Amino acid sequence: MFTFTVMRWFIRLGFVILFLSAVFIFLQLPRTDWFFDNRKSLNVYAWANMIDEEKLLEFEQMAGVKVRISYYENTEELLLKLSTTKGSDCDVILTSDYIVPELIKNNFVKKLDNKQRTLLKRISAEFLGHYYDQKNEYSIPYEWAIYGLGINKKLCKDNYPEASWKTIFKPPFGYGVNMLDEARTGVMLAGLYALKRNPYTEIKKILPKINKLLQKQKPHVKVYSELLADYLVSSGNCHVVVAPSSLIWKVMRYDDNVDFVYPKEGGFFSIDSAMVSIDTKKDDMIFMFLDFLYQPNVMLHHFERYGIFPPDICIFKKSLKKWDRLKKVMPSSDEFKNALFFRKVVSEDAMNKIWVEVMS
Amino acid sequence: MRSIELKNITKSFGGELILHNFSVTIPSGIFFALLGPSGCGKTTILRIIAGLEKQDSGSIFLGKKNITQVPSNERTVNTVFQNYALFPHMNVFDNIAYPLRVKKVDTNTIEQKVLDTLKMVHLEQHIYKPIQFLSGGQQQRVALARAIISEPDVLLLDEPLAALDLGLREKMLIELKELQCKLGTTFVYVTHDQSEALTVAHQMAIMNNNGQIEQIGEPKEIYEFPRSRFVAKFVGTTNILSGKKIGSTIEIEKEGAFSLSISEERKEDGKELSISLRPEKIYITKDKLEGFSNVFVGTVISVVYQGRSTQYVVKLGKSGITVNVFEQNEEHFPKEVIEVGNLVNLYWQKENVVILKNEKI
Amino acid sequence: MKKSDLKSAIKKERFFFAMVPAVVWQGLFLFLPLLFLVVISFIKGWSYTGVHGGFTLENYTSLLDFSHLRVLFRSFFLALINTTVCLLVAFPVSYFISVKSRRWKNCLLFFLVVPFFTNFLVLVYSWFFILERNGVINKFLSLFGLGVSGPLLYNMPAVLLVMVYCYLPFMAMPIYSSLEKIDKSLLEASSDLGANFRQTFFKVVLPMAFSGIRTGVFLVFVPSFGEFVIPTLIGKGEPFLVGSLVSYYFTQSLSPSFGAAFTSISCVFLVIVAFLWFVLLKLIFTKNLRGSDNGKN
Amino acid sequence: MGKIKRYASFLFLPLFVVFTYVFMYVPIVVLVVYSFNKSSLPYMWTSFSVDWYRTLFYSSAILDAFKNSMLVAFGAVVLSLLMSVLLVVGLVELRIERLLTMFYGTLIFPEIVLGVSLLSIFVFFSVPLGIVTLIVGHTLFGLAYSVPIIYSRYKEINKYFIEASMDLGATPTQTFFRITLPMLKPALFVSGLLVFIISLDDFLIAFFCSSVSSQTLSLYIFSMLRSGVSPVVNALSTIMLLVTSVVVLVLSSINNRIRIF
Repeated sequence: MFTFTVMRWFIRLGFVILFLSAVFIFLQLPRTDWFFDNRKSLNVYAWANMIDEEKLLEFEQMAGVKVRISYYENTEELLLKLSTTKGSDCDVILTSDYIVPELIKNNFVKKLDNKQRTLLKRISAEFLGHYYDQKNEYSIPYEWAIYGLGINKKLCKDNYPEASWKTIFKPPFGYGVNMLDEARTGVMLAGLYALKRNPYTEIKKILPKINKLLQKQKPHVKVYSELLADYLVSSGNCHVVVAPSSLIWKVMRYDDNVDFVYPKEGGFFSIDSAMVSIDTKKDDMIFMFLDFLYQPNVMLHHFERYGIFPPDICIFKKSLKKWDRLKKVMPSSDEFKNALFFRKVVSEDAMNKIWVEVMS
Repeated sequence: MRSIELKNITKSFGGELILHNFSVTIPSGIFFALLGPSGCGKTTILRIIAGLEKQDSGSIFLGKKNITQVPSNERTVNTVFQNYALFPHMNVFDNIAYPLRVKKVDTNTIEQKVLDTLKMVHLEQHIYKPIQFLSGGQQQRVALARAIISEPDVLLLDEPLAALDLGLREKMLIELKELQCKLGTTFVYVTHDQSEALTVAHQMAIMNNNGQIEQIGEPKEIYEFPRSRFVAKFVGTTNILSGKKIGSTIEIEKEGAFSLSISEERKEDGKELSISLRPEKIYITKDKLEGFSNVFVGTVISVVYQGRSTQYVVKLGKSGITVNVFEQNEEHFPKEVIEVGNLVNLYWQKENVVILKNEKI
Repeated sequence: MKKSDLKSAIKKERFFFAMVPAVVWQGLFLFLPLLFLVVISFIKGWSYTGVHGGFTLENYTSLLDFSHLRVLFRSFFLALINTTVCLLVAFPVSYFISVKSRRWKNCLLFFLVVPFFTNFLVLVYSWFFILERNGVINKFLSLFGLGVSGPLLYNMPAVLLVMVYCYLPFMAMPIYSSLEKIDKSLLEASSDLGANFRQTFFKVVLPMAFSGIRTGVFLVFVPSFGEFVIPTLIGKGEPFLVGSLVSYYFTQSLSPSFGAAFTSISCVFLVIVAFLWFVLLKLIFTKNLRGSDNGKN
Repeated sequence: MGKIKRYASFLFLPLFVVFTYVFMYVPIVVLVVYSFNKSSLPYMWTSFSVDWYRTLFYSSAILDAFKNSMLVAFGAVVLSLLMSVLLVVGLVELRIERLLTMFYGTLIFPEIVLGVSLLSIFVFFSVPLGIVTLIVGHTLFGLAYSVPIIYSRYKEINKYFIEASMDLGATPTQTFFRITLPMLKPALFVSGLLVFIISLDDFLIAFFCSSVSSQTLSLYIFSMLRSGVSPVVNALSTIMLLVTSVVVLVLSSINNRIRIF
């Protein structure tokens, strides 16, 4: 009787273990090759609306390669998802500047090979050699913008706002503004406004002040959203918005009411770059793809279609003839020089604390 | 076609003893009826034979084979359930073919056999009908056909006609009996309706409320010679009278006014005895007649016309003992009209009196 | 001989085998993750990429400040208001469908069930066209020269409105099902207007609907407490609720141990609320019973 | 006066119901109408067109999202039905039906809590997020819905049918496949549909547990909504509404046999 019960429990345990291993295999399915046939395809991580599907189709037909683009919502999501797969299910990553150091640190990306580096020649000097990848060993700039102020002229005609971040923090009476909806950008912006100079080193000391500043700003903020800024300013929901120049340009093309200025304290640069995943073995295919993306006509197409500012000033300047108002978003060389980055200089926890206090 | 033998079956549900040392032998090839009041455990016996219920102790033999440990699906015993348990998601054909299909018989054979069986139960024209569209009687036939198609050694019928109306029930009874003759399978028929059992059975067993068999025998034997008060009362209607035996008479009650002669002479003088007297064995009249060994005088207290017969309840003298009497309505207009309040004579022969086993109730 | 023994032993366990997958699944993907969440809420600086500190209560203590509590209570009151409004709207509607609608019943029921099963985001999305600056309401108002300059979005009332809209079917369905079980002839017998109606309503309808109301309150309150989609899309950070904060900690700020601690606190809060609700119900229920007894006497 | 009051109370309930239904359906109707708008500016009606539906069918992102959603939904349906049937049979036959309560617990927690807890454990054990993890999450929800339905139906199946089948010579396995399973069919069908719809509806689990390569329709709509309003989403929403309506029609046609609502 005793042996029988022992056997019985062995059998039961065995089955549970069997099922557990089946579940384990099921969970690991995506790692196997047959689940995703990867050989003739490129997996790209990108923000939404970064690459036109028509152009993609063109490339696919030309190169005979299937390109699968995976869009992400924010860079943290990208980081999180990369860390679960260890970068194994993607080949090309198109992402923002401030996340690049982390991708490099965590070994999610590898250095560009020589062939890929030739593409850097097509990029204007303004976009190269920045803090996140000073020698551009890993990244090729793909898109840029500088944060400034979008203004609804019609709504602000009586009291045209100052070209300063003050407009956002202490707007003229009755003005509604938007505000960036991330801790990192919000805090940095407030830091610049508080110090009136490059805040990278001193920002940690003035965190309480930033906190107060953001709290005080809150009643004026109609919407915490960066993505909707173009819509908010053109529809008149907000008088003034903080937004990247490329986003405001999208509506400026159609809507004469919208204006754009760079604040005198300096704007914030944002550069999205292309990088190569650590695990990929499809370097040639990646080169083909990037080569295609950085062709002047493709860059021009993306600029005209989606308002993606190409990292080649020449292409940008050529369009000035076509659109007169493009001048407004075209930074001067000083403005290029003055532009800061939304770098991660404040610790995550401190930023969170401020942000949660402000938002709640 | 084999006999069944149950030996010392004990079964209890939730601490309540249903069957205790129950034993019975059912000879092969006969129509056997198990008759008993509801809740007496007769269905349990059937389910134990079918293997749907496991007995606590005891053994079962099918022919000479001990099937105590054989699971239900391997016993060559099929059941017709009280509620038929026809599979609602199958039509007539599929239902009937089910036992053959699960035995993986080839399709042609199945078709042939189903057709044959359907013919046997007169359902040829409903072969592909869904079960829901059949009447009660037709469903009954399907259940029957399904149970006999695999030619079981024993067919168990668990009150199969309970849900049918009277006319249909009688018709089905006759058909069942014919079917049994044709097939020669052992039928075990469980019912609480004594008339059904009397009609169809070659042999019947009467079970009492304690789950024990009171009497086993041919229907006529059981009806005419019930051994106990329980059997006498349960099978048919009867008058039970008790009294002290003195010689070849029994003195009913203390008054001594009524003594009744019996044919048996056992030496049980002075003992309290019960007798059973079937109402139809009594002749009721206002006249005085000769040639009967017993005659009682009483007052009619109720007359119930029942079509085939008329039931009289007669009170004997002052004692308060009442006697049921059935009289065949032989004529449209009987010569003698008996009404409530009339003084009547009751006559019967002493051979018709059955002395019951002594029991204290 | 031994092999067949094993075989029959395995065969005997087939029902155990049958239940294993679902039970293991539930344990592995419901209970284990929840437990895991509690565990990481006690670990200092736990993050996805694997920085592990030791045991700490810091995650909790640092969360017990004014701003977090404010979020918690704001969510609670929003969920409470939402639940109440849903109940007040859903009850008459389900009563009407189940008792009074007659031949329109199937039609009304169908149109009640469709939003119930419709993708939540589609429902939320549909409100953009109503509440936008150029949306239906503003256009309608501008016909009368009452144009509102801004959008009706991005504020607490809009969030609440959309929440009521989205959760209404979740309240109405269970109440309807419970009302369906009432013997209709009983209600038909009593006239609608007299005191008779009031009696049947309080003695028959309400007690019968009680289980439905309980389910409905549960189905509405719990998800609206943790609501994430509507404040994110309709409110854009206004009001800032539990769902937004949890999502912020887990996906944006990448400090899951704070998130885990906050989630645990919220769950405990929810449990306390549920307990209080249960006690309240019991109180009302017993009081009602006593009240009706008095009435009889 | 009394008469007016009577009319008022007589009319109040129907009017209230009409108002509620208007409230429920105005947004949906507007949404559907604008899906046929030619203009890409969402709030200006220009003229009728079905261009956006065409765009919808040519958009590879939407088709991918659709494919993913279907894959996940089917996976969740198959897994949760399979497991619930096995579970119900196992629990009932082993007479440990108490264990069923652990399956009612899923819905007690706000979905977001389950989402983040699944996310943390997946990431911790470096389970690649994607279709598979989505199926896992949705199956969890599927179990919470299908287990009670299948359980109550299984209890409803008269034990006689199973006994009859055994009595007629079928082995337990044969009985399961030929009797139990077919008789569970309506319950399976209903809970399958429910799980399917729930999987399609789900946003929060998808938000936390899917990877970039496995966007579902819900996620797609969400990401579109974050950056404004697009008529393509209107077209997509209209189609999803249509699908839902058809499913509800099917459900209500068998509602008499198995009460779902």
